[in-house]
Amino acid sequence: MISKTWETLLVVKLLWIIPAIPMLAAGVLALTPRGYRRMAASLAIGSMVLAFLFSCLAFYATMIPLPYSEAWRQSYNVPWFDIGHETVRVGWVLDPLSALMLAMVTFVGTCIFVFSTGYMAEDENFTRFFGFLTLFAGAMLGLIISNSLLLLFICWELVGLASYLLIGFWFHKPSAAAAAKKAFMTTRIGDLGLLIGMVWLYSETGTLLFYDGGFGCLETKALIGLVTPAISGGTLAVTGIALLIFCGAIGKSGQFPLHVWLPDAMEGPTPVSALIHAATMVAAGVFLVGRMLPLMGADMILFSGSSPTLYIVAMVGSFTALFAALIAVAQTDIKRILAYSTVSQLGYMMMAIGVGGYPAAIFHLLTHAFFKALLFLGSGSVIHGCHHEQDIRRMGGIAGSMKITFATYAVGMMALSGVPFFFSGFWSKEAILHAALTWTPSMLPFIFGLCGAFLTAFYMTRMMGYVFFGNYRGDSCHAPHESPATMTVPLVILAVFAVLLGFAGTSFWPWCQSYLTAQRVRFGWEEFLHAWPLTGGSIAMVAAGIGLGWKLYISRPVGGADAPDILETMHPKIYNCLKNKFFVDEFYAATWVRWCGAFASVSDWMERFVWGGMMRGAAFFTACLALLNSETDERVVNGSFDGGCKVLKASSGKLSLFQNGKAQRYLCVIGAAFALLLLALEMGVKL
Amino acid sequence: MIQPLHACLILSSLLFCIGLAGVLARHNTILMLIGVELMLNAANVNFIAFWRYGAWAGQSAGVMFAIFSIAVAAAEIAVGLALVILIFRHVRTTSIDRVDGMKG
Amino acid sequence: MNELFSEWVRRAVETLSEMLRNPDQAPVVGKAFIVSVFPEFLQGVVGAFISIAALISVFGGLFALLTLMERKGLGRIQNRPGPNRVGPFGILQPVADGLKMLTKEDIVPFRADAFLHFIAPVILVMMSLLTLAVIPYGRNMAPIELDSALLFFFAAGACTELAVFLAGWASRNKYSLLGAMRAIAQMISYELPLLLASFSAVLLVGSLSLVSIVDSQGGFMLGVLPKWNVLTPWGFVGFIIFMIGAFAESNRSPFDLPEAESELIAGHLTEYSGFKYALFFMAEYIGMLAISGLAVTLFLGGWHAPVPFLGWVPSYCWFFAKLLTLACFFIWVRATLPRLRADQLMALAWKCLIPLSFINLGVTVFWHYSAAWSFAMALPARWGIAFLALAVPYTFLARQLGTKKTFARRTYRFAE
Amino acid sequence: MSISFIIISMIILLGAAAAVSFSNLIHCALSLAVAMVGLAMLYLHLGAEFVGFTQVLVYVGAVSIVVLFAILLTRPAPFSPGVHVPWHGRVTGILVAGLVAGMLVGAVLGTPLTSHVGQRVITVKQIGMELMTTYAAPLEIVGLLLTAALMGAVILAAPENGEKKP
Repeated sequence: MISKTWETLLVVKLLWIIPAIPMLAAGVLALTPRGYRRMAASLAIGSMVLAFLFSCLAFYATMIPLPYSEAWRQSYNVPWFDIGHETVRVGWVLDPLSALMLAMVTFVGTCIFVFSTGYMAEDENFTRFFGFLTLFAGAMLGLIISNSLLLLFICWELVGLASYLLIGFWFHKPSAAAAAKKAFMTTRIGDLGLLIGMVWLYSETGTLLFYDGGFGCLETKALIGLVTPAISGGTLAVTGIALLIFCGAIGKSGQFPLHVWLPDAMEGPTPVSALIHAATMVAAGVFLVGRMLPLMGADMILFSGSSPTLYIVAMVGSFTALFAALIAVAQTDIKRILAYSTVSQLGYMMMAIGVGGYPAAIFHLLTHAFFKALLFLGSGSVIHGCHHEQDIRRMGGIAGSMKITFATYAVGMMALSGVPFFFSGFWSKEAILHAALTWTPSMLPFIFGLCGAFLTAFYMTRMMGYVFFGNYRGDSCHAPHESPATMTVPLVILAVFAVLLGFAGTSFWPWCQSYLTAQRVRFGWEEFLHAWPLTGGSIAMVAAGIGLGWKLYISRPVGGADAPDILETMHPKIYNCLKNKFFVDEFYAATWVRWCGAFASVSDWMERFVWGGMMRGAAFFTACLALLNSETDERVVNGSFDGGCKVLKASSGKLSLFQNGKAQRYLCVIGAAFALLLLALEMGVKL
Repeated sequence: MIQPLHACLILSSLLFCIGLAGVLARHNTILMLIGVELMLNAANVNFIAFWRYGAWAGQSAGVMFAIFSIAVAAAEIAVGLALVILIFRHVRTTSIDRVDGMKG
Repeated sequence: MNELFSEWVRRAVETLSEMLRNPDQAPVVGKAFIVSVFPEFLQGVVGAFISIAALISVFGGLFALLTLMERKGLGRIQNRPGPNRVGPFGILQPVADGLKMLTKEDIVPFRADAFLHFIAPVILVMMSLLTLAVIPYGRNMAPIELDSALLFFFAAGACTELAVFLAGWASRNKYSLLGAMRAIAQMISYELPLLLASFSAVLLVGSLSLVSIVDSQGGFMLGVLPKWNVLTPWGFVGFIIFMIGAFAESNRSPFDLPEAESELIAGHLTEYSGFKYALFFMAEYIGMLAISGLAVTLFLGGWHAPVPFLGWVPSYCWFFAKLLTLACFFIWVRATLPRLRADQLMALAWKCLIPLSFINLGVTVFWHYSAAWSFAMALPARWGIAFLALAVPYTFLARQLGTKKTFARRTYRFAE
Repeated sequence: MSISFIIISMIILLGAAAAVSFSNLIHCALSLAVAMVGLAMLYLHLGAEFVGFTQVLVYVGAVSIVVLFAILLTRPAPFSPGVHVPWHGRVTGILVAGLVAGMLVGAVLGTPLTSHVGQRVITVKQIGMELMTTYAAPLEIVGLLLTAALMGAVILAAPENGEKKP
């Protein structure tokens, strides 16, 4: 037993290697000339595979002490630098959460990297692309393992930077550049909250380390310390900090109201979308909330069992889940549908954390990562096959010509929709809904979640109908074609996992959930049978969604590329509202942006008229005085003064010659001044 | 009889002023750079002179400063001449009088 | 008076017998005797003059010998007799050459800068001779024992560049100027590998003094193998780099681009004739001898004997034997290798020699620190590691030198 | 003050004066080299052997060559109108320099300083030890500076893309 603990410790000490490998690769790739495409690709993929192997090792190391040992969470801290008497320390932590995330990110990342070699094959900035990708992956891995909010924040910002670079990768497209900027700015709003929360947390607890042998900010001592003044002094520091940190998660995970950047981020290359939406960036927000869960739920003590923070988290999450699913129903861009679907699914995860189903949330994060990566890569394959066409109205009927893509895409779609029993999405969604049902404060999350499940099934079926069934409605000269093996093989791998992964967290054998909470896994049908009414209900919802979609879009093929959507013919107003994403962007444009503009114009007006007016008034006053003065001069002081003025003018003209732009003249003056200074000094000394 | 330290200092003062005169009176940028080099070397003479004749025994700071100063001067002349060449390409002259874009 | 004279004779005889008894130190003893004749305040100056006179006469003789050797050697290699008319086997040829040079008309081109035209060869010869001053020619036989002798050598060598420029510029001839520019670019480029290669020797000894560098190479390993620097991995590589640099530095074939007759007539020598030309000629040969002398000092053990049982041969004999061997090597290379192209020249210096000499410096450091290794296979291990550290980069550097660069076909236009 | 010091000073001052007063730029650069050699001799005279040789190596071997190259590269086109140099600018410059010289010399002479007599030597070994211990940081910085200057000079002086070679 001792030796095994020692093994774990060594793994923890060397955990930094995992993010360091892709980071190093990114550094090398940054210096690689454009021509070395093969080397760049193999370096990037090699670094990811290596990181994956190390992650597996770390994963294995966390399995050893489970489930009966104390050593299930290991952290290792090193001093970084000193400020005054404070030593800032950073470190890394290895626990089931980070181990699972590491394995997931590196595995999905590898698949996406391989896919990219096919998808980006014709891009001239191939090496740069892989440089950014590896930077992104490295930053994300660093974020996962960090045991300090400071280190996490640094990696968080690095992830943001890399996403900015990647979304704007085709920066010559104005829309891509704008989307990159939008993503960066929007997430920055959330990050500001995170930063303030971090500073506040530091001032309250004096540490930013999560786990530090009992002294970390997520451990009992610090939490009690945080809560105690709140009881006596009535401050709500802990709630404030938690909500501020949640702000960061809202921005990063695209929760309402900061979700606007996520669909726009589809301007980046498709592998980037897959990476952002499946494995790295958006998962970071959920991961942050999951990591900070002890802090998030700390105010439970104050409010007799129900935490307002978690309440807000649950509400924001469930609302986002429904809201984004509604929007997704009326979109026509294949990647945007998936983007809204991601927003919706992230809402599910947030909701799950809020309602106390933290293991369910992380399990859903995992399964979602796989099938969403699969869907994005599949859509990438479709887009590639349809010659960079993204509008689903211009696709259709390509099931025959792209068989592998179709099959894998269907698996992804069913996993996302939650088709029962054989697909991973079903089990994770079930767990979330179960958690929501048992939550006492409110039934809203459960209802929203159920509606979301229906809508998800519906819009995914709609998308399948548009893309794969009916007739091909695109440019008839270019028939769609199947993608190369570098793109289809990752699809197949991901599809396999999208199916298999579900069985790691079924309600009759909840291995993943037990693993995350470090308990012994129990096998038994009781839970499953006990939840049967709920399961039946959600299966019914899914069936209804798929059935409706089938009826509207598949049984009766879509007419033509420009024919209105069936929903549009039925309810044009609602459809329009959904199509325009509930006018959130417009709302922001009308409010925030307008207000900022208005404030700017007000400032401008103030500048022009108020301050300027004052200045002009003063000038006028001075001019009047001057006129008076000159009149007096004219009358009182005669030509003698004029003569003096003339002399002054002439001499000033002479003086202005000094400012003639000639360096030598300046130097002359400096030299003379120096000589005079010396003279003065000598005189002074002698006196 | 004049002290050797004084002699060195006077020599360096004169050298400095010859350099200064070159910088002030000549209108060719390269010549101005030559003048600057002379001024820098005058400073070096002071370093060495104080090391040799100063009252602080056993310290090598003067020599060290001179060595670093030589290195810095080399960097300075390289960059300076590169600038001169660049300016020459733009205005086709090396006369400082033509380079008066900073006129007030 | 008589007593003084007899005293002098007695000491002269003593000195002579001392010189005969110990031929190794004969020049030192002789010099000390001559200096002692003069009054105290003149002794320093006289000593300097003796050294200068010895250097000029020895190297003047060597210069003459070398010109003959070069012409004869080139002739033999090219399968022709070489000069064979003046004197037996043509050995008086240098005398005839000298007479010819001295009696030729000294032409100064119209509008040339006459003063600079005159001063350039003088500076060149002066600086070449100056570099000779610090080389230890034998035991206790360095004309000046400087603490920073190597720096002096290179400082004086650097001045020759200025002289070459002067020669090119003062002639008012575009070929002269072009040749001079080429020569300077080449000399500056190759000064770096030259310096870096010699620094590896400096690094190990920890001194810039050539005397101590030679002293450190005395003795024998395993009783037979001399402890010369060239017999270590870094020394071997350093020696090769140094020799390549030396060829370029003295503008000798295959680096004789500045004087490429087919392109530039004779480079900066175009407008020189008569005695000035002879001076240039002399400076070139003396420079060659000086840099060979430095190579001998740094890498070939200076005046140390190669085998223990020949230790009785006077030290300066060994030095000059090695020097002449290197000089013959120069001649041999000249007869063998074709001239490089200008871009190849620069590529060789900057892309191959300089990186390699940096690596060589690193290997020298390794050699220094691994000297403390005491396990059984220490020596083979040191050799192996050093060999790998040098051979692997060398293969890469050499491979990327072999340019696949293709040039557009040259078209020659003739006057029509 | 010895005779050798006077001779060396004369070389330095005359060289420097020539360097800034010749009309032919090449002659100026060569005079600069002479002045630098004089300075090196002064350093040798003062016992700073290493600095003296470094001075020759850097200034005569490198700086003056670079200056000469720059002069050749920036020669005005033939038949270009010469720049008219106003005489008063020249006179002002010399006057100011003279003024500064007078003040400096006055200041030096007016300051009581005692000269340390007796030999002072600094060996190369000492310099090396100092460079690696006390002055390690400046050494690194100078290395960085030289690298930066080298690259900067190359980038500045390299002809821009598409530009015709001057």
